[in-house]
Amino acid sequence: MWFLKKKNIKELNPSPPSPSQAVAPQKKDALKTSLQQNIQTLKDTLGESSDIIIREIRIGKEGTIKAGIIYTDGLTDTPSLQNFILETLMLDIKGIELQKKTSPEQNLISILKDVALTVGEIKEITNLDVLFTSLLSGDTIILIDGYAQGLIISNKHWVERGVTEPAAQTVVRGPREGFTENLRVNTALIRRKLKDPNLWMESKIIGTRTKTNIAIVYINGIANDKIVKEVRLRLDRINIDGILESGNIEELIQDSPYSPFSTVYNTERPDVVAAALIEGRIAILVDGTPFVLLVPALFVQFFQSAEDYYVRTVIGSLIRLLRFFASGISLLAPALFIAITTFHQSMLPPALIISLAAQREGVPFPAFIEAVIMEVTFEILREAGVRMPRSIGSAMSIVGAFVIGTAAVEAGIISAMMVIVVSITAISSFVSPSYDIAIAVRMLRFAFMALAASFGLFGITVGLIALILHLCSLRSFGVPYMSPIAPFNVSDQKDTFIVLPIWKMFTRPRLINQQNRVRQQDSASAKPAPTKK
Amino acid sequence: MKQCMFGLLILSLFLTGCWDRRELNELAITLAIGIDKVEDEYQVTTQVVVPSEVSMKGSTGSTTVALFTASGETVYEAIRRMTKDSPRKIYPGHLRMLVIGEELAQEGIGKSLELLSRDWELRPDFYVVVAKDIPAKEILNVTTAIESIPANKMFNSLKMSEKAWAGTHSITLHELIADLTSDGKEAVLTGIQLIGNKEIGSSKQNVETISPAARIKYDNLAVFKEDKLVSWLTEKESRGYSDITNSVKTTVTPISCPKEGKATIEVIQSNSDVKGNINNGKPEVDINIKVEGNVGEVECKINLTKLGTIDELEKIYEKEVIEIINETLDTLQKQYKTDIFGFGEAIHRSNPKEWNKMKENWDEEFSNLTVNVKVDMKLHRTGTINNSLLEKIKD
Amino acid sequence: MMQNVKINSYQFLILVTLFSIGTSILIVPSVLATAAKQDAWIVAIFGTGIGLLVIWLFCTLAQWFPHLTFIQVTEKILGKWVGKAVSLLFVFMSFIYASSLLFYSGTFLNTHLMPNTPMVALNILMAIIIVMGVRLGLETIARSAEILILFFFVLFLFLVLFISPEVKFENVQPVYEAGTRTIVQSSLSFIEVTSVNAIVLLMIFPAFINKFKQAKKSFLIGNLIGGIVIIILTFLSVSVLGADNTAAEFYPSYELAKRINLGDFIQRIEALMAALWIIALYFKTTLYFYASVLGIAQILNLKDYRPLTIPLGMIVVVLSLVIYPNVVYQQNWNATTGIFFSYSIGLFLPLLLVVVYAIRKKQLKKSPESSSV
Amino acid sequence: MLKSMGILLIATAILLIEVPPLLEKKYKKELLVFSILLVIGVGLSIAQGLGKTIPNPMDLLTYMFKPLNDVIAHLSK
Repeated sequence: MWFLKKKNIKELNPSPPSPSQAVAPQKKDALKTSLQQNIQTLKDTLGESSDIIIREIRIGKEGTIKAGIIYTDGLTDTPSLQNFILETLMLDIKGIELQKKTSPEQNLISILKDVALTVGEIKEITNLDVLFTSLLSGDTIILIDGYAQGLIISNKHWVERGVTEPAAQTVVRGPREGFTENLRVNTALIRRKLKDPNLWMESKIIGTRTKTNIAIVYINGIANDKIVKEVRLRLDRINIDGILESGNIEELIQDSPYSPFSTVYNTERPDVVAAALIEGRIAILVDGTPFVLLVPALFVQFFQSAEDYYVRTVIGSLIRLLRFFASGISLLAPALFIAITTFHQSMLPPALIISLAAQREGVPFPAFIEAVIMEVTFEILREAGVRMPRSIGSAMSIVGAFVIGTAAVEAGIISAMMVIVVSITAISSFVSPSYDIAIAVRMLRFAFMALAASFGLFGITVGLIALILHLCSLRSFGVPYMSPIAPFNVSDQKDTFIVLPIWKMFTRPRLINQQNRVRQQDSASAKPAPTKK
Repeated sequence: MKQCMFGLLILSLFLTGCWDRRELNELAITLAIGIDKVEDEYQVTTQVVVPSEVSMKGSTGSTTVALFTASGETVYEAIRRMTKDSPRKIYPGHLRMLVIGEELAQEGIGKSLELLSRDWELRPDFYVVVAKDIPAKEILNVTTAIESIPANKMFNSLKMSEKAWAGTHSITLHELIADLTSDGKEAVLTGIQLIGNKEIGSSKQNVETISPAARIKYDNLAVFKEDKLVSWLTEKESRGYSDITNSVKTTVTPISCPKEGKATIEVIQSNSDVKGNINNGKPEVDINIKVEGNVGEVECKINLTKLGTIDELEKIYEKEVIEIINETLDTLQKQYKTDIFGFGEAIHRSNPKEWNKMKENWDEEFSNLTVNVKVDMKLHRTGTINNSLLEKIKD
Repeated sequence: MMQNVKINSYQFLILVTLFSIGTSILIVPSVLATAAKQDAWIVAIFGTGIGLLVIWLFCTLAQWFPHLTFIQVTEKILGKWVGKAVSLLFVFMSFIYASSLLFYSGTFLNTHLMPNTPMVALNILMAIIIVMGVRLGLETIARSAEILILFFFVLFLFLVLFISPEVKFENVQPVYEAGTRTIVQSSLSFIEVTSVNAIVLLMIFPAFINKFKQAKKSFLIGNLIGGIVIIILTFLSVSVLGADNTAAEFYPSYELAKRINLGDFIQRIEALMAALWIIALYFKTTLYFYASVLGIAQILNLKDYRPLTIPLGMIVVVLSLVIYPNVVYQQNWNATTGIFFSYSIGLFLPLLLVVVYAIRKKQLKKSPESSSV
Repeated sequence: MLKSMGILLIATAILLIEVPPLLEKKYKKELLVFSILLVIGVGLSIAQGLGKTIPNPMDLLTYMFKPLNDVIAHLSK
């Protein structure tokens, strides 16, 4: 079956880099010296796209030199275009003697670049391919007749969301800023937190059509070189037409794509990224999304919230334990309920079994079906709540669940206890700070319910063993997913189930980071000084 | 990897809804079982809860339990035969009480207990009692007040009574089996009686009056030899039994005052230690009882504020309890010749070699056994007042 | 593929512990109490001591060939053909015991939790996760053991804590009534289950463990911890249930869990406690199965053992249904043939290897490549 | 009959999962051993499913160790 699939793909795509063919047949083509020719090429390639503005002007003392200014309307900062480019070219340098071919050294392009244009980032280009990429990402292009070079002036500006509080990972205490859709803003947010010259950012462009900017961010000297190399390698291996969100990248680079568990962490919070970078992790920023990827991601990481480190250590630890507990409930509660009420009735206290039996009188479905009905109903409600406009979404889901639950109980279709169990499960699944783990748990819950319905607690135990085997077999960029629980590591327990005070965390996680492990030299000095008696 | 997960899911889907799955509303939750011997067959009676009647909602006013009876050559057969009558399968996992009819007890209870210790579903932590003068079936056929489920009533009142009254003794199935199988200890069981009109007793009418027409009540201990009921102890002897076997939790004991009248001692802690040893080739048992208590009630003229009075009361208590114990020992050693105290075990523990010699004719040895009893009483408090108000009334 | 797998000595310790506990936790208290009555726990202590000697023998054998599995060692010492034949017997043993353990788990569940479920269904389910574990490799098994042993010990601690109020010291008295002879005799089966059968661990020790010195210590300590668990459990069974009752029960430790009643609140948790037995059985079965699969692959010089897992899994399930026609046969077999079988492979074979090695030492050293591969 | 069909179905699934990677890697010997074992496994499963008696290896062992067993039993008496 497998090889059949592979063959099919090969037949569909006889040569791997095919998607690019249609776009730029003249790829790698250099610019011509004739402006007219260049503009014609541009028009041919871009079609009659209405947002591409091609302005032809004449510059120089007598207006002898033809020049073309090309930009994408809406992506380019029009005021700066007018003030610093058009004005400069058409007015300020009017008096200066500009000649087409005075001498080969006196390159007009260099003059413009070095002397005239009062804008920050200017690059020379000779390549059409680069031209298109820059143009379509919002740069202004200046072409001069007679030169096979052009100038890229970086004055991108478009309407975008400002830095706001992240929606997915909120905290009570902690910074309120979140990443935005703009890669530059995002790198700036990280740079503002880590003013370290060793914070390196490598850029890549991925996606033959989207040309999405991607940055690999890590702290040189802390991040494991092997993992950095691995990340680079995996990103380079990507050959796809479009990257629209970091989720696409995540799927392309993660280790076991079919596992319900994500081996890449994503976050909207700059402080989380900064903390991860200091620990030696590597961040992958993707333009166009506020979600930043972090690798390697470990299982326990999905139970950590930024706030754990900002509140008192006891409270942080308790809350983290609570999260593990809640995930356990969310995974197992309905399964345990099914197993106990349909297989191991002897586990119920005598008073409870009678009251449960009384509730079940007249309920037409077996407990398993009952639970599945309720869980599916809940999942539908939840999904509806997410997709609805925010103002009515949450209200609807709560009211919906309540109405359906109560009505179903009154009608005698569902037993009251089942509604309680499903509600507890639902609430517990919201405790998880990471959406990835919550969704994996929700999915597995049904498998556990099925196991419980056929084999009772034995089924659940077998399921748990299988789940743990699976988790233990996972790796994220070479790091065992379950570390530091398995393989067990004593020193890393400081930030696993409990959170020790920050002055106790004087080493970085061992498996993620092999070099430069010490965070603070002397743990005692970091402690508050003992009071004198 | 994923194939395995996939396979697991497929498999579980195939298997869903099979074999051992039982919904709660398919069970006849049995809280009490009664076993009688009728002619040559076992007659088993089960008291099954009607869940909808117990819950607040949806009760129609009929009784909270239903009784099913079936007979069979073996107990298991009888229980399975019950499905001919009962709409659901008998589920004994929450059994609280096992009532054994007196006739059956006299013939021997061992055979009827065999199933109960073999069955996987039973948890041997329910109480076993013997119905006195009446078939077990009748005991289960009485409605009760406060606790609407009769089995729960029996269970709770035995539990409470054991805690507060030294005369009763709760024995669970595993304790009973341990006693029955042990060489050096014979079994006892608490008796249960039905008082009043049993005709009215089985209807709901019974609990509609303040004073029910029929009620069930615990009685004294039944003494077994091997697995056969031999006789019943009196209340005093039951008390003595509890003292010796270290099963007094709290109780009260009336004692006579130095001069006249009565005082009551509240025992809050009692510890007895039975030690066996061999003295000149003869087995001997030392019983050491340490009691702590309070003065609970004084119905005579004594001056509690004086130091000596407490000592005096302690002495009297010790003397009277030793009397009770000796009386109990006497009855069992001379009259029934059955070692319900576990003296044999005590000797086994201390002198295994000697024990192996006398094991065979232990009953004889037991009846000639020297038992040294020592009671050490410590009174701590006298309640909320010191001297009795009677002092003033008389003046 | 087989060479780059390495587990650390801590993981090995856990595997040894779980292996020693394995089946013993279910049946040993009963077997011991049958013979030694209330002195069963003394037998367990004695057996653990002797068991450590057996483990020490294994370590001695292993240290001469720190990079070879047991199969390769036999081939090296006994020569290619004799070695292969003996290895086949060894593989046969671990395979038979894997299915026998599957039978245990099925019977246990059938007896106490699910009497109406056909044993084949229970065994298939168990076999699925065993095959899954073996396919994922030793590293994954070791790591999951690290996690599951936490569950195991938490449950075990609960069991011990909750049952301790029920302990009656009268039940273990008189101490040492059984006498030395009985104790030595009945410890044979204890040593068999916890230590002698640990010969199958020579399939992973020392070849797949990164530090030999520590691993040797782990082997001994793991066995000791396993022994202590069994000692505690046997003591609790006897002191709570009484010697007669312990002997009469098939699974006294499960009966122990039934007795838990803490303030009428923590009670009726035995079905939850069953996870304890399932975890322990799972790892022991997996290790047996791993040893047999890897053994077959090495005897036939295969490059990868993974393709063999599923077919062998099928065979194990079928065997688990036929090897013991009933529980009485099983008890009988274990008490007679089982002991001889285990001792001849688990004790006499390594002794034989040691002797042969001592004789052929020089010859082997001269040409290390001559007899192997 | 239904059981044998099920077993064959499962065997087919196993073949589909296991064989392609083996072919890809050109593991001929592994494939051979795998096939032999699978045939044995399927055969035994079907025999068991149809209620045929499968020879018990334990009986063989009992037979092998019987002399030893007798000697020991004799000695311990």
